[in-house]
Amino acid sequence: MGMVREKYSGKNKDISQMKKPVIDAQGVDLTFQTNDGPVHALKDVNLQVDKGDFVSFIGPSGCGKTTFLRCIAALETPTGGKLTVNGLSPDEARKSRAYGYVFQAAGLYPWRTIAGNIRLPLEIMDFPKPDIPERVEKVLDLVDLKGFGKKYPWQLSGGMQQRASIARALAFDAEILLMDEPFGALDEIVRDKLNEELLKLWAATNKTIAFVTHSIPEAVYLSTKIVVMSPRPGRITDVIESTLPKERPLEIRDSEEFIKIAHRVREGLRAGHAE
Amino acid sequence: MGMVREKYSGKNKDISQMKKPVIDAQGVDLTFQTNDGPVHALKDVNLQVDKGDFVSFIGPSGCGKTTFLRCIAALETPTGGKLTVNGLSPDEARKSRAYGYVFQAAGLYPWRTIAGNIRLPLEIMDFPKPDIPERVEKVLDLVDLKGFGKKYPWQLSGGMQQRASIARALAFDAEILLMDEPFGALDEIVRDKLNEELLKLWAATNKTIAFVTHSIPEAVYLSTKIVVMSPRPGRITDVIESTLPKERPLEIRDSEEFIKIAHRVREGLRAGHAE
Amino acid sequence: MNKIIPVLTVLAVIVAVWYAAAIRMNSQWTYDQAARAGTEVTLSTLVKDTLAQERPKLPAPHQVVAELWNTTVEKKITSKRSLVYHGWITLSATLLGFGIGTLGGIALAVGIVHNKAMDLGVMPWAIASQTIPILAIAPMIIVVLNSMGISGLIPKAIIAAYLSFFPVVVGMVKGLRAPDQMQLDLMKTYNASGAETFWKLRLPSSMPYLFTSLKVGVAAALVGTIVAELPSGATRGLGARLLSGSYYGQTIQIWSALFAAAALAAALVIVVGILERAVLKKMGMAQ
Amino acid sequence: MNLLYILLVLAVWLGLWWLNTRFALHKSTQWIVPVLFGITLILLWEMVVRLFGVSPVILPAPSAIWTRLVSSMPILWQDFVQTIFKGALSGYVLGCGAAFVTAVLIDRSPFLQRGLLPIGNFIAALPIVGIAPILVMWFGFDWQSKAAVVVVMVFFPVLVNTVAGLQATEAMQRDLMRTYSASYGQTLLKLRLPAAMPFVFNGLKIATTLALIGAIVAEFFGSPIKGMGFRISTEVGRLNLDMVWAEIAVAAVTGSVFYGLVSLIEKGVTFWHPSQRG
Amino acid sequence: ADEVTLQLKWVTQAQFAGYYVALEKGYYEAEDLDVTIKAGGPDIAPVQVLLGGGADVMVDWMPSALAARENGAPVVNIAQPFKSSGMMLTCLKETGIEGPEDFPGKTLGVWFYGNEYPFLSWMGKLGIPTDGSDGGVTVLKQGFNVDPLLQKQAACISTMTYNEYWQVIDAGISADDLITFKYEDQGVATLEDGLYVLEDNLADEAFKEKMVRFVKASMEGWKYAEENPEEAAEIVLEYDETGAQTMEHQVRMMSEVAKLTAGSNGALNVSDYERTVASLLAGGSDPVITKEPEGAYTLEITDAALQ
Ligand SMILES: Nc1ncnc2c1ncn2[C@@H]1O[C@H](COP(=O)(O)OP(=O)(O)OP(=O)(O)O)[C@@H](O)[C@H]1O
Ligand SMILES: Nc1ncnc2c1ncn2[C@@H]1O[C@H](COP(=O)(O)OP(=O)(O)OP(=O)(O)O)[C@@H](O)[C@H]1O
Ligand SMILES: Cc1ncc(C[n+]2csc(CCO)c2C)c(N)n1
Ligand SMILES: [Mg+2]
Ligand SMILES: [Mg+2]
Repeated sequence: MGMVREKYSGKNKDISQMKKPVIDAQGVDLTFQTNDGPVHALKDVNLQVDKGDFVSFIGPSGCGKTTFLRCIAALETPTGGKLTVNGLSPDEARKSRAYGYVFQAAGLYPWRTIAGNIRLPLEIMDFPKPDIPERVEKVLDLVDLKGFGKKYPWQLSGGMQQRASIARALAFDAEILLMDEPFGALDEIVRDKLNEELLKLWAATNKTIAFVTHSIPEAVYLSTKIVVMSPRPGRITDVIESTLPKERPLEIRDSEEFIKIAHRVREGLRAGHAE
Repeated sequence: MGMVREKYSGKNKDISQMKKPVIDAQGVDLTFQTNDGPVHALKDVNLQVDKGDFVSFIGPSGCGKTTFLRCIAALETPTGGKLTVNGLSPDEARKSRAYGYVFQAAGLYPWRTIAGNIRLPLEIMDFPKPDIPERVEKVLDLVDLKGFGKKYPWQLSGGMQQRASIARALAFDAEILLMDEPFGALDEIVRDKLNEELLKLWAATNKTIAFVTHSIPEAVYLSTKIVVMSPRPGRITDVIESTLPKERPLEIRDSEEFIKIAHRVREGLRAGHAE
Repeated sequence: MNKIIPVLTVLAVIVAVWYAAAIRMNSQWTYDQAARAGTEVTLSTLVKDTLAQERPKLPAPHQVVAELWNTTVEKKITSKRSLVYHGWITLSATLLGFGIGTLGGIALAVGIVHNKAMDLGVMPWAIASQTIPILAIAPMIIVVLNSMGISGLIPKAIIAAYLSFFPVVVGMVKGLRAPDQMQLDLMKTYNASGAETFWKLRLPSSMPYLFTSLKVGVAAALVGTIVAELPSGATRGLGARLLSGSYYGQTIQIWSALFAAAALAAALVIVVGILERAVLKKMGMAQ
Repeated sequence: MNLLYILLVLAVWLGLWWLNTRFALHKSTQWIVPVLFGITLILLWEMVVRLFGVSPVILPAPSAIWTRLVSSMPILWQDFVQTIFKGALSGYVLGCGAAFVTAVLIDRSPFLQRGLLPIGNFIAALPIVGIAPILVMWFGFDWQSKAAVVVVMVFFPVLVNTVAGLQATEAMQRDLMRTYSASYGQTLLKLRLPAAMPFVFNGLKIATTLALIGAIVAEFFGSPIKGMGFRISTEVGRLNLDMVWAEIAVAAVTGSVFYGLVSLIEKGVTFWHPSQRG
Repeated sequence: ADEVTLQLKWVTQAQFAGYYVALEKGYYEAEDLDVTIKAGGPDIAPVQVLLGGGADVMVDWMPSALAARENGAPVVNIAQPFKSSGMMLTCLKETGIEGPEDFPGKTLGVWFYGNEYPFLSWMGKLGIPTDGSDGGVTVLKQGFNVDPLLQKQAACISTMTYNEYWQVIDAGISADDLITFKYEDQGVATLEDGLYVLEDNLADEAFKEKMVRFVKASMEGWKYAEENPEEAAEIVLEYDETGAQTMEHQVRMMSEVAKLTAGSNGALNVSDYERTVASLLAGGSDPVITKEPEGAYTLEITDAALQ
């Protein structure tokens, strides 16, 4: 897979850049102009994410998590500050197809089967035809949807749809994965399983992952870096570097270290709410 | 408020019924006829819920939680078994306006403001005009939406919409509250806060509450009775009577008792998944 | 299938009302004739006469049915007295015009969706174009085309196209804009080109809208053809039948041509509906 | 020479088009685009007529039409009153009103809906050019028969849309009403009618252009000696094509204004609908 | 063979039998002409077709042709197969109309679309206003058929002796119940179906020569039709593409039309022309034409054709 990635999003593999942060935000500002006045969605956001980091964003509703992810993916343009991805502008990075994006809602195309949906990015990025079925099978298996490839989205439950959308983002091996509350509609058991899978995938491929969640344990369990945000205006109030080892069995959640980090996140969150 | 309730849903306040279960399901069965064969959504469901119980339903996606709640509210008719509410058929109970239902999605009417949405049931149930604004203010305050009454649903974030829909169900003081994943779109802090508020309300009014959730801690924290369900066919696999006291500070979640119950629920859930 | 009984019931009511109305509306004539002849009208002669007039104000249902039967089943379909023959003439122009209108409408919609200037500039004028009374400009179009040596099928088809392109534009613009922000953003993260976004996202999402407007469009095309057949020398086609029926005051002939036209329209709409179901099913959108 | 003219016309067109794409870029100048688009069309028309010497009996130049329009105001106004106010508007109000009421009435009966709608669709497919002479025979020559034609034309589009709209509520929205044990009337008033409004207005918008066309076309089949349709058909016969086009221009402007007005009301009533939120 | 396209004023019917007979019987072919006959209709202005180049020659009524000429459409009469006018006003006796003096206050049905000129000039001559003012008549734009009379929406309607009048009779109203006013009898007759071409074309000798042959063959057709009404009607029926005409109707129309063509050999009678012009010029406050037309007819073609 790594080989294929080099081939299809090769541009940004220069070794000299390896030490530079993959995502570098300096004083990023974003104000939406709406009909009842401007909304300050992001204010002076500074953040460096290194290659291979797993960074989680957590914060109350409306604090700008989604907006920041969208800025990274060049779906939104900051109104101030400087944001680079692999040293390039987000838009250039987008053009080099560096991103896999999992949206807050599943957003599958209803006229395509599950397999057809997963095939979509592969078709657009001109993956060699013979490779495609194999890739589709592989990611379907990864998210536990083997055998559902021929079904249409509306024939699956909400949770299954969300997993399909994750599979779609994984299929083409993007260098950077942007995931906006991917596990929101899933129950705890499935969630735990997918958390483990995601960690495994991350460890194996050295992808950089930006991950939005509402769950404190999830954030702590998955991340190397936890960003706590606060609303009105949307800003970063705390950045916590995780001290947990890279190898993380589910039981780690009962460890003292884990509980300590979770506590710090919770305090940060509470502070944001108290304002 | 109690007085008003008596007035508007008075029928089912007979003292002789107090000892009978409020919700009594005996061998309830429900099969959906779909174009690719029947779906057995509920199979032989037996459950008694007493007045003042707080019962949580937990289980994997598609196990019939929503379907069972809908049966209680007479939105779905069981194809077998016997289901009574306050000794009446669900439909009679519905006609006596015994239910407040919070749907899985907010389902606010987009042409009404938030206050207008909350006013809706009050208008329909012919509450005296002068009382209405006060009631609306009260529940808006309860869900922390003071000052948003004049906004339209689409001007609020998803979480705020869900809170508005909770306020709508609380506004008219129904005897039985049916809540289908009401806190799904909320972050942990807000969730904690609303959990506390809900418990307070419950303690103060002696309402009977049926509550669907995907979160084990939430279920354990809130309930007097936890129903674990399992899919294909949808059925009850475990009913756990909580031994926690009625008074529950948030810290109770670190107690041994709490962790024990949570463990039993998790095991039950896992068993359902393993099949 | 559960529609049959309700439809038949409503139909029965309509026919009953129709008969009653026929007796009422045609009675004036019967009384006048009797007065001229100096005879009395009894109830039975009234009913008998009003339902069998040659130039009734409102022909009775059985008269229309008889005429329809007479001009479809009883006549050779190549005969110019056969409604099937005239229906075919109208149908061919309708189909050609509908084809032109649909293609033009889709092309315009694609332009409107992809080009801001077209979006702002074209729509108000497309609406204005539909407020022009077509019957007024149809003869001019025919004369102008005639002077360019074009006559027969094409002028009719152009007028049919003029009426059918509008619903297609409106529906198609709506449809091509149906994808929500997230679906579009997804394409952006893939850095998909405009063409790829069109083929893989916009076009499929527009299908339900397209078919809805095609149903309106095909009926409009038929009206356009008939309008074009009125002034274009009243030669062949259902429109010409309508005209000559009117010209000679043959109400029964008018009504039978009217019903033939409506039946043709209904058939066309049904065909589009079948097509719709087939396409949507193939695309997995029929739920 | 002809080739030169064609090139000239094309050049003007492309030039103005280019200008328009510029204006389209900025919000403040966007309103210019449709105006300039219209001016372009008229300019090209004028050029074609003048350069190629098209006979005024076939197609008059816009400038000639304008002159005629200005000099014939009293006649145009008289025709306008006859056709638009008396014929189209009364028919529109009557037809739309009747359709709306019918829709609400048959809404309670699925039986009637299943029976009426297919037949309604069939009747709606009757070509008006065939119906108009019949209605003129029935209702006389004055505006009443024109209003009748308009009623027939607008009735079914509004009916079908309203019926569809009344059924357009989401299952959850209806379930909510059931949990309140709301009466039929309450559900209708508080849920189904508001939810139906976007559909109703869809029908009402379609009906605006139909009403106008219907009233004008009906005048072709018999009328008093005033009215837009009468004037158009008579003046074609007299080869006063400038007068014909002046009437057509009035019709088009009126139709567009009518349409715009209904759209404006729609914006106010269905402000909450995603399509109106921008 | 030389191609000629003829644009009729109305739909295919015995009113145009001469041309169809000439075509069917090969009279055109014999003159080395390849003739196409285009039927007209309620909304086709033959002048427009002529100007647009869609036809070489048209059948039109002189009032509308002269009005067109004043409007900048230079058409010229080259032949006049119809000698007399077949137009009349047909009234129900029961309305109390006995003479033109009874018209005021009544509703009259009139054909517009260029056919209204004779009526307007007649009313002008009678001094009866038609604009709805006091002491005038109420004018209705009459549609295709005779319904307004049958439905009693009008006291009188316009009819042709060869067509609509018989429809009234066929509808069951006896001739005794009707009173008719022929334009011919009222002294306001205007010339009806004549052949017209564009003035510019007449400058071309070849065209003129073609028209000579065309008029010659057409008149042969007319004369044959006059003598053989049954066969002429049959031929017309064959050319009617709508399939709506009936034999009975067309035979009667043919025999009535024959009365109108009877006095004509095709050549325009100049005194008839002058009478028409005078009547049109005299149309009261709103005359149909405002000045004496010049060059509106030529006798050259018929002169050559009739040797
Ligand atoms: N397109 C937009 N136009 C105007 N305001 C917007 C837009 N998108 C987002 N906002 C506003 O920007 C703020 C941040 O929104 P954002 O979606 O980033 O929040 P979030 O942190 O993702 O919240 P949630 O947890 O609910 O998903 C909010 O106040 C929101 O209302
Ligand atoms: N109207 C319906 N027609 C057919 N099948 C249905 C219908 N409603 C629900 N089902 C099926 O019944 C089963 C139970 O559905 P239900 O919605 O009760 O699940 P749930 O436990 O609420 O799941 P979730 O956690 O995803 O909300 C599912 O298999 C579902 O597909
Ligand atoms: C709209 C309309 N216009 C004219 C006529 C009458 N008409 C029929 S034939 C004929 C003579 C033409 O050569 C005339 C004047 C009509 N019936 N309907
Ligand atoms: Mg978000
Ligand atoms: Mg559910």
